[in-house]
Amino acid sequence: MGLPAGFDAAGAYRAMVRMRLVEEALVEAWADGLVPGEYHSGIGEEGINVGVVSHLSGRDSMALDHRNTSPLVGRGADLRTLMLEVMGSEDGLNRGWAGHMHLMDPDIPAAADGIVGTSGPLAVGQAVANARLYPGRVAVAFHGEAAMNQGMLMESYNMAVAWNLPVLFVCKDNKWSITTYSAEVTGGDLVERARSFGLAVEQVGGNRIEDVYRAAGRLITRARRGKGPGFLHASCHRPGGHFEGDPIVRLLHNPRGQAEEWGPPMIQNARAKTGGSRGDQLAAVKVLTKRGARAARDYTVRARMDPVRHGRRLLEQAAVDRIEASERQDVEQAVTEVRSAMGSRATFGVSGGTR
Amino acid sequence: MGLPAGFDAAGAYRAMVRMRLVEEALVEAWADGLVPGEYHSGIGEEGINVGVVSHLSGRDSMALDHRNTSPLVGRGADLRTLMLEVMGSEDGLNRGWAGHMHLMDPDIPAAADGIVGTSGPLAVGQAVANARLYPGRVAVAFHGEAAMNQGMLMESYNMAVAWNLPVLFVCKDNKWSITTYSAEVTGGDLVERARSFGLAVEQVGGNRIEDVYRAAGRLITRARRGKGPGFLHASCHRPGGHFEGDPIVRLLHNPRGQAEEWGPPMIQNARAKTGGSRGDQLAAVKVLTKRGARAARDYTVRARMDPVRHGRRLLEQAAVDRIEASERQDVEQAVTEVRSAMGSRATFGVSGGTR
Amino acid sequence: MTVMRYGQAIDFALGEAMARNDNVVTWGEDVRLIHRDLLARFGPERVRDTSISESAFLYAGIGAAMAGLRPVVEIMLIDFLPVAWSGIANAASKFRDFSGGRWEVPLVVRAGCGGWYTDGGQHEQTLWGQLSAYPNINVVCPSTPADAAGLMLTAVESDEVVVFLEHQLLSEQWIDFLAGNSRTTVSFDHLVPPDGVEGEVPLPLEPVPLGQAVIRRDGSDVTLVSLGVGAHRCMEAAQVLTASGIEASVLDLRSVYPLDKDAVLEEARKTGRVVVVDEDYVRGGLTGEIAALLLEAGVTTRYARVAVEGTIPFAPHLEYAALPNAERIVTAAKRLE
Amino acid sequence: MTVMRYGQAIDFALGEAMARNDNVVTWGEDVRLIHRDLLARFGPERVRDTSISESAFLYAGIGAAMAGLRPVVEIMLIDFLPVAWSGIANAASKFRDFSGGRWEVPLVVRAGCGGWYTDGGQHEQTLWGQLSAYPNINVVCPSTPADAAGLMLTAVESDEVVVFLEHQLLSEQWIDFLAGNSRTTVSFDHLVPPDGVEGEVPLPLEPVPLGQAVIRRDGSDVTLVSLGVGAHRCMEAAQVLTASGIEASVLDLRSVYPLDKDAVLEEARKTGRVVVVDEDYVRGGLTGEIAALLLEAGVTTRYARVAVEGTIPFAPHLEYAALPNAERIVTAAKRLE
Ligand SMILES: Cc1ncc(C[n+]2csc(CCOP(=O)(O)OP(=O)(O)O)c2C)c(N)n1
Ligand SMILES: Cc1ncc(C[n+]2csc(CCOP(=O)(O)OP(=O)(O)O)c2C)c(N)n1
Ligand SMILES: [Mg+2]
Ligand SMILES: [Mg+2]
Repeated sequence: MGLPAGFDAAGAYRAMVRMRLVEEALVEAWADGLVPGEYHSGIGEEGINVGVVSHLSGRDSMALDHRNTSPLVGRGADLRTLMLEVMGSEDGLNRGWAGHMHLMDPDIPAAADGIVGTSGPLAVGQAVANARLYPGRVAVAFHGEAAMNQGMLMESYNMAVAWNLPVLFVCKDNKWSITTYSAEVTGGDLVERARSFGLAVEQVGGNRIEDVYRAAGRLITRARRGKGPGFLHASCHRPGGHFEGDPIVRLLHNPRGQAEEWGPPMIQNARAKTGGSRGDQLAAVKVLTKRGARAARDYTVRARMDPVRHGRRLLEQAAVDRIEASERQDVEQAVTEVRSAMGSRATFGVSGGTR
Repeated sequence: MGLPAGFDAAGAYRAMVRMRLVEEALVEAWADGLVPGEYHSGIGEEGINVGVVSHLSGRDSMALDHRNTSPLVGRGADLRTLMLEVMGSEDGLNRGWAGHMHLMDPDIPAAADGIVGTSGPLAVGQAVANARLYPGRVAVAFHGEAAMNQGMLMESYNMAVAWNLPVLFVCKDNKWSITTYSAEVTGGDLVERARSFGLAVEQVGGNRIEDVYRAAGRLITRARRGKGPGFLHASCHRPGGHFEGDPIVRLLHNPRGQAEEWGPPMIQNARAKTGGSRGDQLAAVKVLTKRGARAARDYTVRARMDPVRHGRRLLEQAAVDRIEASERQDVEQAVTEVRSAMGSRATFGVSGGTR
Repeated sequence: MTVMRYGQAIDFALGEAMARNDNVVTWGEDVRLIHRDLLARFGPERVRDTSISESAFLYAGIGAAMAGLRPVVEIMLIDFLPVAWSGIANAASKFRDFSGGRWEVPLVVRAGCGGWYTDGGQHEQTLWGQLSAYPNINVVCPSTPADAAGLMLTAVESDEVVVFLEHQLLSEQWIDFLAGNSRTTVSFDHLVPPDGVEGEVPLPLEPVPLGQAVIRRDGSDVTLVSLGVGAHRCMEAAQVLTASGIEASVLDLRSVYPLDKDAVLEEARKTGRVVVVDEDYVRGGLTGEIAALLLEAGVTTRYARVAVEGTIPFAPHLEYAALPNAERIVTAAKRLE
Repeated sequence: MTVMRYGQAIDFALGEAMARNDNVVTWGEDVRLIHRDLLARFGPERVRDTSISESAFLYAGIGAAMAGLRPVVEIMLIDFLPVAWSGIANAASKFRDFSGGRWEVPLVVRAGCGGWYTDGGQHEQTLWGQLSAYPNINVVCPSTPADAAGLMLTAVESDEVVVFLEHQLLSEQWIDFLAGNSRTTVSFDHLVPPDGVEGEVPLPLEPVPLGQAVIRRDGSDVTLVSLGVGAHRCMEAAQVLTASGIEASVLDLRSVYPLDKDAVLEEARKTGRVVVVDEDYVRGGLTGEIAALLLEAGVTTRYARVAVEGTIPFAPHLEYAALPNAERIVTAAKRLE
């Protein structure tokens, strides 16, 4: 199977590089204390985001989850106002009211939400409107695999099928839900689950951008023609963990340090005079060890699933260099401007303080 | 395939007759103005209720929906306090606080709830407790087919599988959700949906009591042995409609009368100067006609699916007569006592009134 | 002017709004049958039945509103909205703000509410106080057909989120459906306020502004503040109080939020005695908000509340005692003397 | 006595309750990692991770409570409880009543709440006012490690439903998780109340009764009423007010429901000036309830409220201005002079 018809490997690579650079810039800004609170990066999801977003234009709408920066970048969102918003500036996309979890760009149109599972029903609503106001336009919902246990997301699969709506549900399966291994809390197979609602289903490796492009294209074309909603399952990996500062990532990067912090109270608790049986405690150790091992494996084996690296292989080196250089220049320019607009803000700009 | 091992046809018939008589007594009391508000009867579901409940005893628990009278009767609930509660007496099972939608009997133990879909997660919780406190005991959730589009019910399927709990979900599929034909608002196939969560699935005609008994038995035995939760799909029919006074039943029983009430405003609306296109209005007529035809068909064809009639065929006439006579005596006795305890109450006992 | 029933007036106003603007659509459970007149007029694309999926179809309303429609999402009874509460608490109330004011959510959430017809503690709540707690959520409950029509028109044409509550005791549709009024053996005549169930509606329709209370009866001794059926109960109580020489004002708020602060304060200054009559729970609601307004404004007044103190019991006589009935209002008003 | 951090104290108390009673179990998202100490002590059967299914696992807690366990269901952040609101509004608050008093629901709902660390309008709410609106729902939010431990013990041992809110700014676990406190480039020192994050806890543990407020500072000129981080902000404000010659009392309610009515009235009678400081929304909450108590009791007092007026904005300086900070409290208190 060669590259799919209509697939622009250079354009796709350019888009992935741009996403990655913006994400990296924000991760760095977070570490520098410039991004307040949480930041959930989309590093590792670029293949999925680009593969889907390449098919969208005009009034095609998007309902996004907490990893929303990359899809917005892919749809051409303004880098400066986007980054300013994530940093909490009144010059940001949403005047500082949104932060990274609720980025809202009515011009795309795209809206993100921080409540897990809402992208599904929000996209269903967008699709009802699109079908009436902009026939041929689709709505895309992005969500994680763990979100599929949220009832309202499942409800929205049902609604989309019952109303035969132009929606695409994109499940980015990174196998984890914060610190929980999703398979431990999930029954059955997620692809079968989606299929059982009557959704048209495709399944791909999310790092293989050309496969994502092809599968998403099929589902989106179907939806545009009024043939009903689709579900795309795409695997991926979250090298940065759930969010910046993720304790599991800290554990993997600095096992000694984290063990020194977590170990003593756990040992003390396990040794408490009252508590579970020896069996209970062994079971606890087993649970934690298993989870740690899974994390370690995923963070080494799955890290090879980097979509950007894969996309690079589809191009000649010269093209790669050209693209990377121009995107880097673009993003760096924006970052410089944004950083200088923010100034230094160790106290998050709270001038009054309380003490 | 003969009758299943352990199946007591006479006992099952007795239980179905008892349920039917109690339901009929309450339906009559409703018509007489003795039951306030709504009443959702379980007439037509006796085969399912008996087939499942026959396997339960002791600390096996039940989470019930709005059609809860029959399962309670099947578990031996006291007829008098049950009926008094449904009529709103302070001498009722729950001192008049519950009414028929929230009947609660801690001695069974069984609890009903009026929010569609909650029986699933409530049974999941019961099952966690049973597994810890009363190993070998199961929890049973009863729900309709339309409830399966309620997110929390789907969530509870997932939980039950992920935690490998001793739960049985019983879906009583009467094809209707109040006045909505469930298939019109449901995507995919419900049995496939349940299976996709990893539930062990059985599917039966709910009027065939022996089939229900066999399938429920298999799933309950599995669950008791710690092999995980099950899902039983059983078809049935609601000859009395969604609740007493159901407008669709009124339409079927008295088409002329209902048409005289509904017709003129609808015609007037369809003729309004502003409104939808002629096509919209034709589509509306089609939607309503189709729904009416489906209702009419179900209320004639499916009415033959009476589980009580089917159960009667499994017995000799003499046994049937004996059972019916003794159950009738028992229930009539209770009804007489309850009615006399209630007295006449055209105003629902509101002595003060407000005007 | 024409005479309409309460539910009919609401659907009539919604029909007018749908006729004026093609982007107004409605969906919810059983709406095609319940609002069959609208279905007949506008067709099935604009009047849709949903599955029992309150969370998804409310969020879908929000998504649709932001994508260009003006959805009227019906949640059957307000008691079922808690299933979908996040749509109100985290989405409808927040998205305009999150967008930095760049994106409106022109959504109406329509639902039945209220009791007096024996439907138990899970089908008779009002929840209007808690709903009004969230930012940007307008909440109304009309007490007459005219207000019902006028407020529905305003709600649909507003660019903001409006929760439109229709009282089940006043709506011919719900009383038939839920109270079993189709049998001849029961009668709600002693409970149903005649001015609430049927009345004149101005034609062409006149929008009723959000946040504007109306004085139903003018008196100088005590002010009874309420809305929905509560306003009628206050009228009954006022009647009774006259016999004891007490002349009561009755203020029908119509909106829980925005609250007509000026009207409340003016009345309070006038009579110096305020009884808030609320079919919602006593805590976390309207009674507290009005108390706070009074204290903040430094209006010294005697004050009492007549509200729902706990779970609404099923049995008719217990239910009646638990709801803010005229006897309870009279007692409270007399105690302020 | 031993010194503990706030989150540590809660888990310590929960551990003690689990040790005393084998039927106490806990579940929620990521609890095995977040409460790894409890996992290590009691094993995976009693400390369970759930899927992201708040509705189902809250209802499951109710079912389990009625079937003999004492579940502590953790909803991560209270902002996510609206997804499962029906479990509170229609089930946990109602089932004992529906049963006619025959069936208890010994359930604890545990969740983080509150802001000041820049997590946006969907992760910093408190919602305690709306929660307390429903019948039979006790709601607490401790402001110190000692109260945190004592209230958790009480909550688990109570036969009633208790919503136990741990303030995210005070909890070392949440501030690390949600505010990114693991980096060295940010500091919350100027925002974190030292007496809230760490303090002495009596050993053996002493239960703190529901509905009992505590006076943190005694003054004669004005009473500042609050709970959670708000109580600390009141202490800061009291400090500032001294400079202007105003001596403030600070009443830490600890429970939103039951509310310590006697303590509030006594303080109000003493100072004649009440400022209610509430990290919840201004409507439908605590500020209104206290106003109603004052008016009902006929206690003439000057009154002001400092609460959250709308969506909590993300940007740190906007967030700070929107929350009930010490400056706002000082201004409100001075206005009552
Ligand atoms: C209703 C709700 N519950 C819990 C959370 C907290 N939370 C945020 S992201 C997340 C995990 C989501 O996992 P998944 O859907 O797989 O997406 P991923 O983060 O892996 O991309 C959780 C539990 C939330 N934001 N909303
Ligand atoms: C959350 C919620 N939404 C809506 C309702 C109103 N309602 C009560 S029963 C019902 C239909 C249920 O259909 P199904 O699950 O198939 O059960 P059936 O009545 O057919 O036995 C509806 C919509 C409710 N009680 N709760
Ligand atoms: Mg994931
Ligand atoms: Mg059904």
